[in-house]
Amino acid sequence: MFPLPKNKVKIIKSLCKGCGYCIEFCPKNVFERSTELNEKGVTLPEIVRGDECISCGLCVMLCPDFAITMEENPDE
Amino acid sequence: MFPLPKNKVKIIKSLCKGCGYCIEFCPKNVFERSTELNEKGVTLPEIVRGDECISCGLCVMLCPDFAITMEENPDE
Amino acid sequence: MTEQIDYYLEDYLRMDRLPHIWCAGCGLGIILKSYVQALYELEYDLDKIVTVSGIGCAGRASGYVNTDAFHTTHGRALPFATGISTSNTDIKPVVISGDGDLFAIGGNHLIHAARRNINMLVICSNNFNYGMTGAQYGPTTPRDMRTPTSPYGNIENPFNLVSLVSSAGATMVSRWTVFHVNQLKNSIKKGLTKNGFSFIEVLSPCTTGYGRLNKMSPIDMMRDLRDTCKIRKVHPTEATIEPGKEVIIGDFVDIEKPTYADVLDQLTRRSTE
Amino acid sequence: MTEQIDYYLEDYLRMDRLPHIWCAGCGLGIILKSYVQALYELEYDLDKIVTVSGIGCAGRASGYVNTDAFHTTHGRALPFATGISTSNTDIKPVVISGDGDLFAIGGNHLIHAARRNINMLVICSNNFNYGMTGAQYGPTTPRDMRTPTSPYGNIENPFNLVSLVSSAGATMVSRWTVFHVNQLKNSIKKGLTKNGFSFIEVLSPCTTGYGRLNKMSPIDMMRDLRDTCKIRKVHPTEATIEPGKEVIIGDFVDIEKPTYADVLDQLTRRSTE
Amino acid sequence: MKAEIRVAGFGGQGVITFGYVLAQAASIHDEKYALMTQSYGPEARGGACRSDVIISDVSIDYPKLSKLNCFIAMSIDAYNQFKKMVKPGTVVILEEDLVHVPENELLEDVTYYNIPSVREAETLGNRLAANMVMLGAAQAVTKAVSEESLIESIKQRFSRYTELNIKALRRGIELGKQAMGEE
Amino acid sequence: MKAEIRVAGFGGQGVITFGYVLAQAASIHDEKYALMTQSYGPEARGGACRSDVIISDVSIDYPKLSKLNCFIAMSIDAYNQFKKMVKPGTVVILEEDLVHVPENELLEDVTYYNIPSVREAETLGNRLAANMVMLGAAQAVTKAVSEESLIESIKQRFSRYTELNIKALRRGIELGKQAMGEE
Amino acid sequence: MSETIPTGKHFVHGDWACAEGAIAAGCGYFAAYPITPATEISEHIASRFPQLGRRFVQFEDEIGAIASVIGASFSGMKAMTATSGPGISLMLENIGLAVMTEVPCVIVNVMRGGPSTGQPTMGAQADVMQCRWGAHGDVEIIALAPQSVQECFDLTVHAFNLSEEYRTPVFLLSDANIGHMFEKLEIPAADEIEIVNRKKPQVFPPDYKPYEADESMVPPMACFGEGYRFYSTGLTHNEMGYPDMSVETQDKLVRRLCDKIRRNKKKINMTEETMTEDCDVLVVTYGVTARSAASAVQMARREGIKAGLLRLITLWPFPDWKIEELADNVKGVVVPEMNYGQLVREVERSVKPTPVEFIPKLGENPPSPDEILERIRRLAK
Amino acid sequence: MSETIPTGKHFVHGDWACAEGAIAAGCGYFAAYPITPATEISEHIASRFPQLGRRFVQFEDEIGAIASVIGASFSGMKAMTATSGPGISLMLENIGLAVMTEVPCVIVNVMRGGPSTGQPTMGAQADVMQCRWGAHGDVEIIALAPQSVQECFDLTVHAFNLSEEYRTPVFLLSDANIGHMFEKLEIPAADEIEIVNRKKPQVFPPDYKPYEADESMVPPMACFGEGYRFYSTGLTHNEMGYPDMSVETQDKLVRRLCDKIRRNKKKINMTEETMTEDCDVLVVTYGVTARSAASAVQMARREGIKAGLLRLITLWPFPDWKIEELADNVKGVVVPEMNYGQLVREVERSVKPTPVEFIPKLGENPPSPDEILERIRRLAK
Ligand SMILES: Cc1ncc(C[n+]2csc(CCOP(=O)(O)OP(=O)(O)O)c2C)c(N)n1
Ligand SMILES: Cc1ncc(C[n+]2csc(CCOP(=O)(O)OP(=O)(O)O)c2C)c(N)n1
Ligand code: SF4
Ligand code: SF4
Ligand code: SF4
Ligand code: SF4
Ligand code: SF4
Ligand code: SF4
Ligand SMILES: [Mg+2]
Ligand SMILES: [Mg+2]
Repeated sequence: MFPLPKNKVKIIKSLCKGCGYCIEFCPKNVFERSTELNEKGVTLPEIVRGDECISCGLCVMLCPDFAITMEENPDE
Repeated sequence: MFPLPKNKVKIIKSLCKGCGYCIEFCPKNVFERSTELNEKGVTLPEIVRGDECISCGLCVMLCPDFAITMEENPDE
Repeated sequence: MTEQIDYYLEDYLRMDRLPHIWCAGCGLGIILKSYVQALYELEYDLDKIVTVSGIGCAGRASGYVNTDAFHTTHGRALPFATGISTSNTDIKPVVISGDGDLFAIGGNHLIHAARRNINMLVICSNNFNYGMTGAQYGPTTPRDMRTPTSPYGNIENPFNLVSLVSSAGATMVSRWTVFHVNQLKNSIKKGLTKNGFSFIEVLSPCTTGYGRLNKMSPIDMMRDLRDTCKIRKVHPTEATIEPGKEVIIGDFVDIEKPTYADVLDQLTRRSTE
Repeated sequence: MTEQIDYYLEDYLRMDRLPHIWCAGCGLGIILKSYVQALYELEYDLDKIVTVSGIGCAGRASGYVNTDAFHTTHGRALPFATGISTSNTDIKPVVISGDGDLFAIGGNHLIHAARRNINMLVICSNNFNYGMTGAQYGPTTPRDMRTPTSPYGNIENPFNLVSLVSSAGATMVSRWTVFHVNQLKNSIKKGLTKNGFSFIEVLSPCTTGYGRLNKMSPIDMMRDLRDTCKIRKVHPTEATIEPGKEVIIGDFVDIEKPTYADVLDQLTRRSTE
Repeated sequence: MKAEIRVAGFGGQGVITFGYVLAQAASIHDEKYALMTQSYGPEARGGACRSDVIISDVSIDYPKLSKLNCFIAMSIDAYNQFKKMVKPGTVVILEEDLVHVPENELLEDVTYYNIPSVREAETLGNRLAANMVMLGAAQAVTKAVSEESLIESIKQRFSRYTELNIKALRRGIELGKQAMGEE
Repeated sequence: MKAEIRVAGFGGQGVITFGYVLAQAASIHDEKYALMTQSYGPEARGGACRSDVIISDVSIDYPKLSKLNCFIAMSIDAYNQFKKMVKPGTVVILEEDLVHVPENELLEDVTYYNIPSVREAETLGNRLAANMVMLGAAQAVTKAVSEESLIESIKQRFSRYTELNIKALRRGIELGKQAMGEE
Repeated sequence: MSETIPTGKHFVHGDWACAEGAIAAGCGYFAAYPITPATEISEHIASRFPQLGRRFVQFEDEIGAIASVIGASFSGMKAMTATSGPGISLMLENIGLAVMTEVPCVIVNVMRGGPSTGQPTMGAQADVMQCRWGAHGDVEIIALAPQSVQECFDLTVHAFNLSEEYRTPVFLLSDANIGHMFEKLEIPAADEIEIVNRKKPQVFPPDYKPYEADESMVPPMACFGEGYRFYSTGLTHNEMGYPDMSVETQDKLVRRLCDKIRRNKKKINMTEETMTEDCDVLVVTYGVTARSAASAVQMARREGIKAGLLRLITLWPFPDWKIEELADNVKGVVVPEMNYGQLVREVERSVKPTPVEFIPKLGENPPSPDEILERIRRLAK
Repeated sequence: MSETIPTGKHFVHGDWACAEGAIAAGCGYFAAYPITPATEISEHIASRFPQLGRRFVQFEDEIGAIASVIGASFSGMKAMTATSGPGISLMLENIGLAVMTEVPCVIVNVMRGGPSTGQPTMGAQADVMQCRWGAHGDVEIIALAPQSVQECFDLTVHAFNLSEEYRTPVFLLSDANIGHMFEKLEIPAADEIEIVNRKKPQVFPPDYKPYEADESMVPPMACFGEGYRFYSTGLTHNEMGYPDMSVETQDKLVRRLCDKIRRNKKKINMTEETMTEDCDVLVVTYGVTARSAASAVQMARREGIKAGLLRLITLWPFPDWKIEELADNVKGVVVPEMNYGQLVREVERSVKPTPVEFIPKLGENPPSPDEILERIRRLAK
């Protein structure tokens, strides 16, 4: 069952539309706006404080574009 | 304004459909079912205790067929 | 008709169309009577009323009143009346129609007209069935009633009309019966003079349809209305109608809100500022 | 799309149709996500769900779910779902549609489906406007809002959806927002497992339509949902939404009643006795 | 052979049942061609009510009356409304107590019979069976259908009061024959 | 003279305004015949967005493009989506920073111009004026409409930022001329 | 009466026969809203369905009724609704959806006098163009017109069969005259009633494309709950059922939807010819009017006039090729209808130079045999 | 912009022009429900009406919108609604009522691709039969088809005039191509715009019979609130407006309602002919397709083919007599339409033996001039 413990968030760039919800609402401020554009001209978020992620899953749930997922944390 | 005081009820026979509301609900029991038929084959009510009428107007209001009206009482 | 008919409301009725088409004992005659009596007592300017109906036995009411009148399509009386009410604010549209017309096919228009607070009076004859088409069950028919389309008993839950219309935003909501004819008439008078969306549910016997199926005579049905209906003040959501239980009648809502015509006028002022 | 998409809900979504058509930040993606997440967490048999929608931006939701799905006509999702629900009682129809679809053109079907207690879950995306046609005002738009068809401000009173649906007889009525995404998901789970007519209103930002007209960014709109919505238990009639005031969210109704399918089955027994 | 029969009266007199029993008898039990139509509609509420039956040895195309053979009037309203359809050669059967046609208004070349069906039905125990008395008379007069078939048809139509209705039918046949001077 | 011009990009780039200002200039101020169409629809939400303008000395019957004279691409998506409409003789104007067409994919017998409209607009104060820079370039390249009329059209269309837009237009015309080697 | 199929003779009205036809055809879901003169269908269904464990839902309006019928059909039921003109006017949008998403269903229109509320209790044939053209967009439809109580039964069964075969809504165009008329109905034994069922997919769910058709032009139909997890939309869609706004997809889709009926029109169409081999005057007719026309043709023959009768059982697709053929050698064609000129336009279109005489008849009754005979005489001269 | 009639040149789309046409015609009430591609009409009306003190109501659906339009018109307003195919499908019942009760109103259909939801943003001409036949019962209708932004204005004004003159609903059949296309619009000075108003009763209220017509067949129209206290019903009615179910009344009423249009068809109908005097091939066309056809005919002439153009401005009543006349001397007739065969059937009906070539075009675009030219060439041989 979800949320899986201790996972790592990942952005699916081609799906992102740049709303910024992940950047704004992550309780740990894991994301920031980057300067990278995807093919739709969207300025993508990037994961800058991945280590602080508590795997709460909020970003996954709030991303309206199915553009955030979690990977099993390779560290564990 | 209606109800006019001290008036006399009258049945418009051609409009009566014989529902019997006047007979049933007059507080003074003024009406009774007669044996007279109108052209629709309806057994008409008749006014049998007209003197006891208190001109409350209920029969006029309750008659669904506009078949009861009041005339000015010639006695007054 | 050879008999000379001399009736005190003859200016208010289309006398040439009497007798009306309704069955013996049908409550619709009493509703119509209460309506014209209200107009008569208010000395209402008949040129400023349009009586609007949908289709059904109740819908025939508009054809007997000596006002401008429009017998429209099934379920749509309210949008017709909205067009009238917003086009000519001197006119008070009075909708007289049936429970099926207003709440089966026409339910949406009703809640939206209430929401917008269109200035009109809606008199809903609730005879608990579709009289005109032969007494089938509808959205007001109590559970378990047998009708031609519910020969083993009605399985649907009826609406509480009073609650639904209140929820939608009506400014006046009342329920009366044709037995409570003077209260009904007074309620209509209030609705006629109120500036806003007013709704009066009138419990009314369908004598040949519903009555015959229930093996009740017209008089039984009237007695029933007399004996089971009680005037009380309750929250609209509590004013449900259930077989075997007391039925609550009376006034449920009476509030003031700007009407749609009022706000349309404000809009014009605002837009030209 | 060259990037290899590897998504944990890929069995629940039509991945070949992503990205979806909704605008950046549109709440509909979150509603869809909550729905499929609920299915996922319940391990719900996807073969026993039909996702039904009307027309509108919200109506597009049915096209992304990997269940049987039917994108119908504007306003009519509920009668389609009623046909499904009564024909095959193994199926749970889930209606996802917009406030306009369900309460403007479709209002009547909604109150009747609630009245009959048809077993289905209705998720209403309330974005306070008709998104698909370009953000015109509708029956949920707050007073005074400027939209393309109310350029001087909306003059109509909005419905309180929660109250209306409750009045009509729904057995579960809740309101959440896309910001309250976990509660929303849980509410959907409850609706999915409930036997009866369940209704969830979801306040959801229309970012390009309503948002742009209000000069609010997607993030502003989400913050607004976070800051103005409070979870409380009140009578449905009190759960009005008014600009500048706190918006009450949460569960409003949760009762048990026999569903339409139940009583249809009883009817068959009764008729053959 | 083709018979066109109209029965008319007011609601509650069993006019439709009359038509149904007659037409069913001809169709199902006499194996003839038969059809029945009736008037519907809000305008008929409480007012006139009628049923038309066509019986024929060959299949019936045009389903409306074209040449009325027999007209049964159970109310004066009904008689007045439909008398314009009565043509020379038509037989008219009137409910004796409910329909009085003044001598000078009788139509030419039309045979009239008066049947006191309500009285007879009351004698038999229930005035509601008057329609079956009239049906019996119509059978006697038109011979459009056999007595046995009518009885079968009554049995099929009624789950209660079957006997009463059959008695009424038989009485009507007698009265019809008497009226025609056959007995 | 007949000119068919398509401008395409993504939502928010002012592509429709480009088309509108151009066509209005031709129609109302140059007194030519002109029409403008645009793509609509949910499918276009956030995605590609385009506007087609036809300008002619004689009245325009068929309202769709039949022979594209000039294609202005403001995004790579737009370029890829519509490059099939580019035929020998068509002039293509690309937003220099947003659309890169690899040398080997350049279409034959087609003239390409690259205009850094976003950068130029930013220099002028607001990147939203990039569309006017592109419009200026298109004017220079096609001469389908006069500069004066474009300025009139801008004045009519905008109640704010009029000056900025006119500046951007003028800058675009310069850039267009430069690109063509006229200046 | 609790048997599924009450084989035997019954003396009943057309509406009753239609309801029994639906039952015999295997209709499992019926939804309607009461309306004269179709209500009797609902009433009979209401008394029969519960016993058979089938679903009858009386809806809040006709829009809901047809929508639910489509939903039920997509859920695997054979489904029907019954109404009259005003109800059809309201159903048209969803009938268009049924055409677009290819959902079989039967729509009974017991026609009454129009326009508008008109003459609720009286018969008419004035909705025959409506059923063909009423929905927006390019829609082909199948419509059958019974002329008797027996045909109300037979053609209702047939309507279901056509509807299943072509995955399309099929109209039964009855009228108040037929619907309210009592006649003998003989219901055959169950095994004598031919039943056609929709073609099911023969592939595994992942390979199923809901709108991919073979040369029959009719795609196999999966239903909800069967595990195919398909998507269906009223938007222009590709073979996967997904929205696709391209010109090509629209062109291909609309052509297929129309052509699956048009190209099969000879197979679908049913007519009945009487004495057409040698006729000088052809009467083209349908529904209750055909009964008058049959009499008239007989009468004409007795007078020595070579009249012939073409009765259309299928009104749509219209048998233009047949009329063209038959009209080739006649002096004229007579078209009596209970309306002010509807199907006669199709006849005119089909016959090209042959003169066509139209007999309009408004208000309750079909034209009488005499009225038709008179025109036959005139044209025979 | 706050003047009532903004005389002068505007570069606008067809929907805008249509809205201004309504304003210029004196439309006082407009009600609609948003739908692509007609919403822009509402939007423009919404911004203009409040300033002019006129009434715009955005309804809960199209059924309500048209109902309120009829109510408003009966209250003395000129009234209009605008929608697209799905909305028309829902309005048909009440359009039938407007015909039956003779209430003037204008209904704009900005056509889009169907059937069903189809292609919401793309143009089509597939509702042209619907507007004629969609409502149940015998209904005659008037319909106009603009080919340009200018005509969206002009024909909207004209639609109001026809509607007032004949007391009947009038359709403006635009499409997404025209409605969303920007072109120059020249709005004339107010006094150059011809305005027709409904004929009012000339008698005192007690003598007024609301449905008594003179030889014009159009009864004078009293409105609510004017003291006439009349009654109007969708039931079959006599001259007093009272329900009357007799065959005679139905016959008389339906004939008059239809004949007031049919007998005036030559007066109502507007067509435009180009080079038809000597043509060998006739192209019959309307709406946006007429623009392609005009090009094609020019191109054909340049090739030496004698092609001619008949553009229908009025689609209904259909100019069958004119086509019959023109087709008499041609080798063939070409009918291009953005549908799968609609008005071409009327052409076929009209031309009798002359061959007719149909060019169906589905999905967004009108047929190109080349496609039409090719058929002209073929027929010219
Ligand atoms: C569109 C449409 N559907 C159905 C009908 C048939 N119809 C006429 S009246 C009616 C119901 C009437 O019920 P109600 O409104 O309660 O009036 P009542 O006759 O009981 O007074 C129906 C279903 C119709 N006229 N139009
Ligand atoms: C019969 C009909 N009328 C109008 C429309 C146009 N239409 C499409 S979606 C829509 C409103 C959508 O609003 P809502 O349901 O709130 O969905 P949203 O787009 O806001 O998610 C309208 C009016 C239509 N498709 N069909
Ligand atoms: S899972 Fe929670 S903490 Fe981790 S990135 Fe997402 S929102 Fe932030
Ligand atoms: S929430 Fe999703 S769509 Fe929005 S910016 Fe983050 S990744 Fe992109
Ligand atoms: S109440 Fe009226 S209709 Fe009823 S019996 Fe009395 S007079 Fe007759
Ligand atoms: S007025 Fe009152 S007391 Fe007199 S008869 Fe009528 S009901 Fe009786
Ligand atoms: S059927 Fe019922 S509602 Fe209709 S007139 Fe008769 S009693 Fe009244
Ligand atoms: S228009 Fe509004 S509701 Fe529609 S997709 Fe965009 S943001 Fe969402
Ligand atoms: Mg009722
Ligand atoms: Mg919305």
